Amino acid sequence: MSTESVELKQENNWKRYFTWNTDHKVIGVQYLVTAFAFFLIGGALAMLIRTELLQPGIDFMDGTIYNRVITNHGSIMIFLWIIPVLAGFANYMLPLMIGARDMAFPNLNALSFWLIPVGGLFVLLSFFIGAAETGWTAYVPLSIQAPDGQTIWAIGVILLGFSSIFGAINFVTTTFTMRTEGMGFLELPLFVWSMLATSLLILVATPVLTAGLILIAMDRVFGTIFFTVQAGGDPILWQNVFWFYSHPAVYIMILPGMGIISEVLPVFSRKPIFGYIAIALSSMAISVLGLTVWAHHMFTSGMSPALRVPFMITSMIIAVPTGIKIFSWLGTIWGGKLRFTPSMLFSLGFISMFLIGGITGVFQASVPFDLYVHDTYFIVGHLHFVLFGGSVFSVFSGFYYWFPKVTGREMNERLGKIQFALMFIGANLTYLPMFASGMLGMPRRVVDYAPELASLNLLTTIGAYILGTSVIVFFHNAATSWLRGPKATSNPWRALTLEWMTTSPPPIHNFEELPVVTSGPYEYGETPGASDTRQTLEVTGD
Amino acid sequence: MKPRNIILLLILAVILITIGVLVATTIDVSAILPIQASESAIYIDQLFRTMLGIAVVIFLIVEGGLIYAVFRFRRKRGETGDGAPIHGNTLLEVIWTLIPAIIVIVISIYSYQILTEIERPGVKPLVIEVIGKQFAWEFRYPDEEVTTTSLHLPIDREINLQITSEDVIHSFWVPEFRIKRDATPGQISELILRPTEAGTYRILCAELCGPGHAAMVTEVVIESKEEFDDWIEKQSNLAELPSSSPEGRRALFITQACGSCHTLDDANAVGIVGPSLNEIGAIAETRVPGLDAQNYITQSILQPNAYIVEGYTSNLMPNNYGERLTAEELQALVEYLLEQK
Amino acid sequence: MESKTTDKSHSNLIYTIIFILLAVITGVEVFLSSPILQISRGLRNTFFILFSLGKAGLVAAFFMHLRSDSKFYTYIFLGPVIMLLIFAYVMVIS
Amino acid sequence: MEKAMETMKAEGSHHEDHFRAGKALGLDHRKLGMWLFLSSEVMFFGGLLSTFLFYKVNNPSPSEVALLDVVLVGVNTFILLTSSFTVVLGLTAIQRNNVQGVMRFLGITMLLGAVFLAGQGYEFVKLYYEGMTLSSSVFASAFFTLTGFHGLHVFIGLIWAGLTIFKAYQGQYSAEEYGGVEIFGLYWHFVDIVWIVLFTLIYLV
Repeated sequence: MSTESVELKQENNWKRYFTWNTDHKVIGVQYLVTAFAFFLIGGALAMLIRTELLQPGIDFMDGTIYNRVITNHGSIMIFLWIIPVLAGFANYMLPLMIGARDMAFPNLNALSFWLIPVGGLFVLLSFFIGAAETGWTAYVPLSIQAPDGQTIWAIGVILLGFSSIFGAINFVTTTFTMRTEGMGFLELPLFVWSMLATSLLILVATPVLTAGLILIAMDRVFGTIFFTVQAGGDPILWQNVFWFYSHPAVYIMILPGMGIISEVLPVFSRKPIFGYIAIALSSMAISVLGLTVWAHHMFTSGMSPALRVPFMITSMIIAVPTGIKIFSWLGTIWGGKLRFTPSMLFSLGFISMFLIGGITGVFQASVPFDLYVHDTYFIVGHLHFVLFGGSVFSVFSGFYYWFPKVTGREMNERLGKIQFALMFIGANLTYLPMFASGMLGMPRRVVDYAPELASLNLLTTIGAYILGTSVIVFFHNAATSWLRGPKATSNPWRALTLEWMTTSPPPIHNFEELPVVTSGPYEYGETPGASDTRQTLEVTGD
Repeated sequence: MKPRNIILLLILAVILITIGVLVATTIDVSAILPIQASESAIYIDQLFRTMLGIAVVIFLIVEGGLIYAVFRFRRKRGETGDGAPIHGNTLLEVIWTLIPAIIVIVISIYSYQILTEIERPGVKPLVIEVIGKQFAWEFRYPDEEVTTTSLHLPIDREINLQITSEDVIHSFWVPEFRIKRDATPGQISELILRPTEAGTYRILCAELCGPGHAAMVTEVVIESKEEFDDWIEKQSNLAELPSSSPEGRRALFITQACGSCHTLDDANAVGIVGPSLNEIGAIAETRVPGLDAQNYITQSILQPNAYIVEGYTSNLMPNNYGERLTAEELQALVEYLLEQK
Repeated sequence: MESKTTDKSHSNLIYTIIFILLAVITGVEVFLSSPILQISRGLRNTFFILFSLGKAGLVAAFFMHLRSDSKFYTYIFLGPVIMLLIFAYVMVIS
Repeated sequence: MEKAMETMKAEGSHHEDHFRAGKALGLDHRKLGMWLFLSSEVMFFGGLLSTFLFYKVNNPSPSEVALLDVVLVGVNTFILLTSSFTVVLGLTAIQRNNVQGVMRFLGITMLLGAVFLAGQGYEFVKLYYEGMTLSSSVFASAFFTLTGFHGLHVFIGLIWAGLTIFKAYQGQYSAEEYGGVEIFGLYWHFVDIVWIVLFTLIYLV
């Protein structure tokens, strides 16, 4: 008990969050806080974009500034918000969920985190030094003729790539070698499965982007001529390299989210997950298939026509494992005893919005229709339904779900529900009109658009402002709850996964003694109140 | 399952399928679609409606199920028990794996058919070269040796666009044709289409190509064979006109492609990258104190960045007209612009 | 480390044999590449590819102990190699 | 990257056994981590290699291919293979608790690696004076980038070998604890494998 209190004293020392700390829980918090900071920046940029597009005509940003803004909005939201924030959850929760005392390589873990502020700094610097202004896709030759900021941006993204590669190595190794007694692969929580799938994807895809960015940097700095068309350089080459990473990146950003949903739904439905193996395997299927679809971003480029059909088919097939997940989630809540905490609401919101993103994804996989909507606002709508309605909703779901465990305090549910309502309405109002404006002739990344699209864009901008408001509500809620929210018990949701089988927040080495797993992670309803009996069962088991 | 439930299920299925069929066939979705100006548009809209029909059914099933569950299975006050310990149902899981699989395979096959339809090479097509450059489109009719800044197409004729770029990647897109194709430097990509609806439509650039991306807009005019022939006739004559005559000076303005970035009614130019040149003759001297109209226009042509009109971006206009134009051509061009009052 | 249990499978004798093999193959490759020989390009290239795969395989299997270690390492290593083949193929033909 | 690997090697020893209860699948976490890292390295070189092949096929530059000196590079290849051989000799040495042996053999490895780099440097300079430069053709760009980054990996390997020798000198390795040597070996052999492939695809095919 005395050791406990000592550890708690260390727990409360906030300074360690600014040091090279190897405790995965500290690193997890560092990840989360940093990512949310970048979320604010990226969001602010989004507000700028929508304000410029509020009405036709060039209002307060000229083409150059606008391109810088969208480039940084994209880069920040992808490389510095969604990917790190999900890695943050994994850092904090994965060892707890498998009953480990830390990650396999604590120092490497710290390195992966500290690469993020550094890389982020580079990306932000690119804003001020001659700026990257080619969109986050950095298509050549545009990105070769762009100002110096492009090089700095590339260096930043390379560093962030290393961060996620090292993180992935850590997650896989930890999951393979550090599971507690009785934690077989079929007892793994689905979030861990999804992190496994994600990590394998990162390991295979990210290095290719690194290589590609090195080519661009070499061209810009050392005078190589990979992308000098006159000398026989080929712009399509970059598109292949870029999308080989950047399409899987979408699954890197959504799979952990799906994992979070699969944790939250059973807990608040008081029902076992429906089709555990199907969900686990579909994650794996998505990550394997996800590596074979990249060229569907190049249907309108001059790529060899014969290649488009196989890539269309693989892209379409991705819909099958995705569908399995969605239906399994429906099966999970079906006949349950649903409790609508903010976390649960965001999970349900995830399903309903991700569905739209998924369906429109199938639309675009079809080559002829893609010839129509490619690089239009239809795509912008689709990708925001997936990445905002999907990933970001899952992040908030996970945040409300795990906040008590991480901080030892409860969040304000009422504010949470207000945030959800605002965010759900705002997101749909923002992104639904985009499908129409795209089909009616609004290309992507334009600072100005045809007058007849004014009303649709007005709707979108209003929705964006509502979204902005909801984010403010969230930060208020998080801050106040963290400072003076009511103390949380060790297992406020009566969940069965191992992270709840220890104190909130957990002690330095996570468990007084390592739990022994005797049953699956979602055994709700087995025996009345199984959730209550299990905890004791766990700890005494050792 | 109870027979009653089976019947309910069947009724539900019938309703959903009817909705789907209606969406795919009769319900009017033109609100979110531009008019169909080419054959490809007709095919792609068919495909879209079919997919939309299927999508609506799936959407209704999932969202409907979600909403039903939310209301039907909400936890009662003070209830602490768990739901039924159901871990899965092999039959169900097989069903919801197979049905989507079949659907996407069908869509793939259908898409493939549509693709071959819209990309079937035409017989003796009219070949036009399309060149994208920051930030304008240029069109060359090789047979007639005509170069223009707006695309004119004869209706109901096989067209074969040879698309390429001078600098960075652009993308040639006419929403009314549905299809688009990237203009990639160093390679020529082919776009096959068959205009079916006379009219004037916008040509947009769909690939981010720099600060002027949004303004890289020009028009495509679809007209009857006769109108088209007259137009091409007129264009090919322009080149011969002497720059002493007013027509010759206008011709110079057109052949130098000034119109791809500037609006000028007299030369029916519609460019919006740079400031409009209507009445330039009148306002020229008001622009820079100490520069009279003549010198201002000359400077604006030779050193475009010396003075940027309010609301426009610098470094968009090529600054090499000094080399491109002969002295008398420059002279004639300035004269022509001075006439625009 | 579990590799201790399988020490016999990597004794210096085996290492030496493998090394000599590698050296010999490399020599043969250099010899084949000399233009004096009148071998058709295609045939020669197939030989080269096979040789290099063989060499890489030998190093991985014996020097890196994939032969004696858990098959898991082999899978982890081969997965990306397969992806790489697909990627390179698509890239070159597109 | 090299630093990361260092930290990875460092870890294991710091953890008491109860830290990793349930050594599932009988995998050693350091070796697993290293293999995962190598698998992503495969894709890194894969990106550069595909670029090279793409240009080799689509923009061949026969005049520059003719400049490449197969014999010189063949010798260099042999040197790198030998350095791999000495690494495994070093491993068996430490497995037999022979600290002097592992230091000696890794020393030879460093030496050979350095010779390889020198050879590559010589090749680059020679090509440069024969007019094959970073910007003389896309083929040349790809060639120098690909071989250059392999050279960088060899260089990192040299530093790592040095650190491993130093650790051995400090007596951190023994017949029971030789993970560090084995992990370094994996990296070095991988760099060797990459070169085997590059040698074939760049110089022979």
